[in-house]
Amino acid sequence: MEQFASLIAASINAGTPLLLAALGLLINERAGVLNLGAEGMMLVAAIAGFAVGYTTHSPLLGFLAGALSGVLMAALFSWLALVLATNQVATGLALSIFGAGLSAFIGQRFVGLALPSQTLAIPVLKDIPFIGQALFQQHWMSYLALLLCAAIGWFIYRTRAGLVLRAVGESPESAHALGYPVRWIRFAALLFGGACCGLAGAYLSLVYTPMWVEGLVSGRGWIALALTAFATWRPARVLLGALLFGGVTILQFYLQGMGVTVPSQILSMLPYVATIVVLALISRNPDWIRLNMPASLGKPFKPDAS
Amino acid sequence: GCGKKGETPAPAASATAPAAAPAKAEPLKVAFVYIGPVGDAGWTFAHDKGRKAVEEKYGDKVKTTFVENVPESAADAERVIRQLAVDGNKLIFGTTFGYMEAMLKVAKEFPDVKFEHATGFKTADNLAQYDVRTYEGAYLAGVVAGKMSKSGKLGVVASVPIPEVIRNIDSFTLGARSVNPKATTRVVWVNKWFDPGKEREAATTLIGQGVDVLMQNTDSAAVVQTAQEKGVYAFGWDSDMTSFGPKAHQAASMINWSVYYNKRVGEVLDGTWKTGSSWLGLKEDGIDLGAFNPDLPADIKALVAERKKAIIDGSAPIWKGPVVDNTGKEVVAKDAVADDAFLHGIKFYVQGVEGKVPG
Amino acid sequence: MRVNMQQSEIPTPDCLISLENVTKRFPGVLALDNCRFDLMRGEVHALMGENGAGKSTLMKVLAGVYPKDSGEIRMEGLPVEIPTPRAAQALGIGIIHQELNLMNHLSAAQNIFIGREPRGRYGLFLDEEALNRQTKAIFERMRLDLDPSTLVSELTVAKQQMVEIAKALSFDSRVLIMDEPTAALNNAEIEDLFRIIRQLQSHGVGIIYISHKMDELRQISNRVTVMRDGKYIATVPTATTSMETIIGMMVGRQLDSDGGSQAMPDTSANDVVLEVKGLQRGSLVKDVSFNLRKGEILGFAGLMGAGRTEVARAVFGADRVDAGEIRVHGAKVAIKSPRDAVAHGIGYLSEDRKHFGLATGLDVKTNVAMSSMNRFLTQGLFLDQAAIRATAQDFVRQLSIKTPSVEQPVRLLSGGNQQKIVIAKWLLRDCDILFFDEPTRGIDVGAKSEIYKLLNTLAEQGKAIVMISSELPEVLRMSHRILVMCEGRITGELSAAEASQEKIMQLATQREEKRDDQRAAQAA
Amino acid sequence: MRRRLRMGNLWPWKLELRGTPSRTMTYLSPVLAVVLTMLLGALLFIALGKDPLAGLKVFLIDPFNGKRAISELLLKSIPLILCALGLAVCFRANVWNIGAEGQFTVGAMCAGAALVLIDVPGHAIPGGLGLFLMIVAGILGGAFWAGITALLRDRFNANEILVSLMLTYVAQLLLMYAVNGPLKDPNGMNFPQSKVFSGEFMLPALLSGTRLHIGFAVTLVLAAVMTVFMTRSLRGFSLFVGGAAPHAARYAGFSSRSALWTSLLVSGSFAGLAGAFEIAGPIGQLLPSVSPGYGFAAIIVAFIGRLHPVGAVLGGLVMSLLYLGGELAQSRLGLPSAITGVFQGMLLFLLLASDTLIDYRLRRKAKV
Repeated sequence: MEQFASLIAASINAGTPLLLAALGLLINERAGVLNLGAEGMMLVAAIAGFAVGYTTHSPLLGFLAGALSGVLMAALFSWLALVLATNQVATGLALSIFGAGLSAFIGQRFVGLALPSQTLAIPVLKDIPFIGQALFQQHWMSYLALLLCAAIGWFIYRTRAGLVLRAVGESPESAHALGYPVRWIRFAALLFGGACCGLAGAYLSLVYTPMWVEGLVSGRGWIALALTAFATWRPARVLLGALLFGGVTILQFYLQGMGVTVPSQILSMLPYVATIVVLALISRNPDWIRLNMPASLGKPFKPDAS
Repeated sequence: GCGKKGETPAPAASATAPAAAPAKAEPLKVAFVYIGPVGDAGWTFAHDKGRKAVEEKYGDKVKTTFVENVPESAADAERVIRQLAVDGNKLIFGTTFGYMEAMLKVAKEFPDVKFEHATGFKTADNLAQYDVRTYEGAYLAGVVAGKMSKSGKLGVVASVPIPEVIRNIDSFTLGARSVNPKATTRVVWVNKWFDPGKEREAATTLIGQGVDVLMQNTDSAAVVQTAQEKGVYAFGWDSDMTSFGPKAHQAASMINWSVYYNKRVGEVLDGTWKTGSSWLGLKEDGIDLGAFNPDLPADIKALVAERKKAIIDGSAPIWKGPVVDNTGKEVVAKDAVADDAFLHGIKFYVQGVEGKVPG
Repeated sequence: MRVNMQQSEIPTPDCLISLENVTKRFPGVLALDNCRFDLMRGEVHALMGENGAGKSTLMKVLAGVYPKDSGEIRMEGLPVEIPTPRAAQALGIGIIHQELNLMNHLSAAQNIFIGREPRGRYGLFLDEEALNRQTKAIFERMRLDLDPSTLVSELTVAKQQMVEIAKALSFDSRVLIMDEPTAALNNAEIEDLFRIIRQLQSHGVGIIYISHKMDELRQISNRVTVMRDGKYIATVPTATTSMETIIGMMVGRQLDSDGGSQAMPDTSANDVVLEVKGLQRGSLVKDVSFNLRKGEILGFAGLMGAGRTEVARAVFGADRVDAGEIRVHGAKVAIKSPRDAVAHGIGYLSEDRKHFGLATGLDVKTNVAMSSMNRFLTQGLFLDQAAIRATAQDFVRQLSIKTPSVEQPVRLLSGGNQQKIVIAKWLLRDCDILFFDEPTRGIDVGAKSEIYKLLNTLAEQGKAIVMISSELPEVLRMSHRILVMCEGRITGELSAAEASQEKIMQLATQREEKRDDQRAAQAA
Repeated sequence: MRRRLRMGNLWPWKLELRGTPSRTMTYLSPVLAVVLTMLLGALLFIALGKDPLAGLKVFLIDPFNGKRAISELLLKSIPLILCALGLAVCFRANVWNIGAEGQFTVGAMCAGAALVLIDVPGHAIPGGLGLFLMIVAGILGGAFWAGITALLRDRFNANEILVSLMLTYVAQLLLMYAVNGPLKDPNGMNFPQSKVFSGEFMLPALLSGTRLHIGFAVTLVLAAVMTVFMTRSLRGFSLFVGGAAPHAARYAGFSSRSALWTSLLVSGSFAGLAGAFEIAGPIGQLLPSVSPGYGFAAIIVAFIGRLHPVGAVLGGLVMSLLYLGGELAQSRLGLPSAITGVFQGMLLFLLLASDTLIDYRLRRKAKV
């Protein structure tokens, strides 16, 4: 039982960065922009967050630095994809490749340093048997991510701005005809997405493995991208997906520890295979995807085009 | 500038005519090829400490260079190593198993350059092998673990299932069971030498499954960090990792490459270098369990010292029979002592290790 | 040729809006050439012109969707700039776009009030209840029975159109632009719309009404302004001007002198090349059967959404059908994809040229040769690029396609030239059976008559042609025989001799008794 | 009217649409991107306190220093060019295969597996045949791995970007499993690697005394073949049109499915071939990791090369230069190895930005 509780706790811990990043990407995609640069943004944010967190001894400043660097990376993407209207797929790939290089470059002098770990156990609740261990011994960022998830759900469905955001992703031409500054809205959405990916990256280097190493993010940005599709662009399903994928990541080690004799390399494939399988199942019905996918996803918008 | 790099006197950028034989007065150029970054706090870090010791000892007589993050893929390693040879380095250390074939090839091309390869098994006239008996450190760590564990459940976060790692897991378990016969070891493989994220997840899992002392045979300090966070014990591996988890860190199995590096550099300088295979252990000061936690009970420290002495003087070898594998088969007969060839080929878990060796 | 020029050089005090010398240029095309227009308070001013005449562009300039290149816009005598749609809204200009500009994922109410939703507490929350209540009120004013929270994607085209109108009404606009608002409405719905328009009129709202339906203009408009080829032609009062005159201004010549109503060749004895029986596809195509003969131009008429395009797509294999039999030259064929259709000599010119007809990013020669690559193979393996270029150049000359070179990307050409390239593509493919879906949409008059000539030539050469068109004069002029569709069914067949606009419209609105809603429910 | 903040006002130049896309800029843009990357690189060197000229010399000139250096440059470019040749086909067909790394890995694994079976003591298979079989195995392996992506896209509509990328991770683990298990050298002290293959199954050298093997010549021949395929063949043409306008292609009577399958299988085959060449060339055995990211770098190569085979060759050489220059910068200037990654990313960014100039010309904005 205790083992199970620790599995849940570890899943939440592993799912938190996925949730944060996927929520940001969800906002991007709801505005109609596909940013494949998540991995790069997370990497740069991870090192920025770590560098600041380490030098100032303030994890909070670290998170801020992470979010800010995510925003800067997103701004770079925005300039290309929105102002120059470059191909979003290629630009996102460029951002990922650049982020990998840049983070490794900046990170050289931070390799091998460590931060103290910082887990927040919620006072009374943590002592509840099972549930306390499973749910209430996480870093505050995990709880914040949860709040963010609820806030985004509320924002998208319950606020004016959310409605406009959806409109921009759905039909930028209509939104433009209605007088909304489509590119500014997309810009704002991208910056928000960058900030979220930044928090996710900073979480990895400040909390998850409180240290910096090259390639720290190791594919989580891509899994977060897959998550948005998995969740059919709904925040609640992103949460579910993030926990599920976090769980699968942990499960491979859990099974090994339990003495399952499947070769460990095969078990290590689990999160990736799970992503592929889920993606295939979700996408299977094109009508369903089409019904949920923001209609202008990935299409550049130029207001003056005829 | 770039932190640690600054300490390396970088060869002048204009030194593009390396083929020219260095004049007598010129320093001996020694190069190191690393698999990881010098700051990994583990394997490569330990090697780089050895390199710095060489610089310190020989001063102007040597000039060292290193190339880090060189992939194991022979395609790249070979080029880097050859380039170093072309650039006039006369002694080249390759610090990971994966460079073996590349070094073999390049060694053939540059008979006047001496090559040293760590943790492999092939030698040539100008290619020597060297390694450290890390399992002796693992054994001593096991002794501490056996004493410190309350649950008797030990865990190892393991990298890649090569004999060296399996040997270390086994030795760790032998050490633990020598003080606590009921101790068992659970192993989780991460299939990477260096992936703190995975190492941490593996450690978290083991702790969740009731393990209260961890050892790792990976290259980062993530396991120590995790142990610190979850309130269990862990060990530094290859280097002192106290700073990553002052409470959790009980001791570190530290490799001291400088002994070997200083010796070999000296031999090249005075022309006595010969090929061969060296396996340095506690005896040669190639490895040691140190950096003890101040809170570690004195009696345990004393026990460790005692065992260490017994290993060095040969009175109580680690791999002395009877050793039984975890299927119950006797692999070393009673009173027999396993030789190095046996140790090199270990593919089984000893009694007390759970599960099956992968592959 | 200008008839009855009655220009409004001096705007009266009642003048709500006036545009002078407005010019707008898109890459490769001069969309508006010194246009003028004015609108009085309480007036319905019809804007007429063939497709591509520049009506929609002019209105989009007025609505701030496109910035004008030059010219002046005055509102109540004062010069104004309308750089953005928001500015237009602020000035009280509302527009109902021709392409329904609704967001399918949002509800009807959200679409109407997007960005102006009634706010709840703290000005942040959406007050769904108030939103739906206010929407309901507008719907009631329009006598529209619709749940405001229905998702737009679940509405019929007619209902979506009504939502568009409700949206424009909700702005309390002083100027309301309606771009073909009745294209998909039935008679009752049109009556509702007219009632609302009159109501607005009486409140002093000026309405710019774009439509092709002459009878509607008669009923509702005060004045008519005619545009052609991006140029202003004339403004005339509706009551005292004959429709022939207006049409004459639109096409640039009198209709009967156009040679369109020549005696049609009799094709009834020709071989049947295409036979369609019992074609069925959901509620879109219902039991459609027809024959197509060699050398014949068969017109398909009907209102928007009547199912004409769907029939063509079904025959072409672009959509899966539920039932139906297709025979080509008497032999039953299985057409599962456009590939099969092309193999059987069927070509289809989609109404949506940019998506289905052209690779707009690629050059002219590639687009021309696209369907006929096998012809250009040398040694059965390699493409003869020189031959492709030469062939494309031939077509460019033959169809007088205006392009700098055959290497020019098609996206930079004007609509008419793009359409010619699509035609060239199928001509090169040498298909026996050609479906032309709105072949002259968005094309200027000069190019139009060339395309008409081409169609006639093709028919004379023995091709069998299906022409789908929403422009009745075009259908009447070109077709040897006309099929009229309504709600997925063929409701009648007219010979060239007996066909008239009235008869077609009658058949095109011959609805089933069932109510739209029920059918929509079934479809969903 | 209040002056509105518009996105176009964010920089001092105005982009003016050209009537006709500039043919010159199409070719000039990659050159411009390379030049700009070098300029930014020089700034980076200055920021790091290095002499920018010396830095650029190490990056641009030193890799050409002598026959051996040049042969190494060409050797390194082989996998990059091969992967990029395949990716160019995919990207032209609008199929976003970014899993060439995985296809490369599986190709290498299959090639290695073939040799493990063939290269046994007392074998009766002549070297040439063995080499041939190995290369076929590599090609099939790469094609198979790409085929999974095609299948999932075709049958399940799954996004090929994510699937191909996830399969890269799976491929790397699969290789690791293989060298830890079935393909492990029985005499290799249990180390995770295959045996070292006999020299007779290795690709012969192209230039004696260097590591450059005939794979480079094959690569150049394949680039020529692909040039013909992409510009002159019906299949290549239909891929191109299908990618640019899938609906129009369908209505013109081509199958978009075949474009998907062809492009992915071609791309996978090329990546697999590249993997086989690495095994039969510089590596000579199977290791747990066979690629330092060739498949990803090849994405940049394909774009720099204008998705054209000849461009891929040039782009491959540029990228190879960056790799080798980065290594030399490490040992000679003491720069960190990550600098190569920074240069790669900058290059792709600058290329995308420069490409805007194909359709637009840059005009200084008139002050309003």
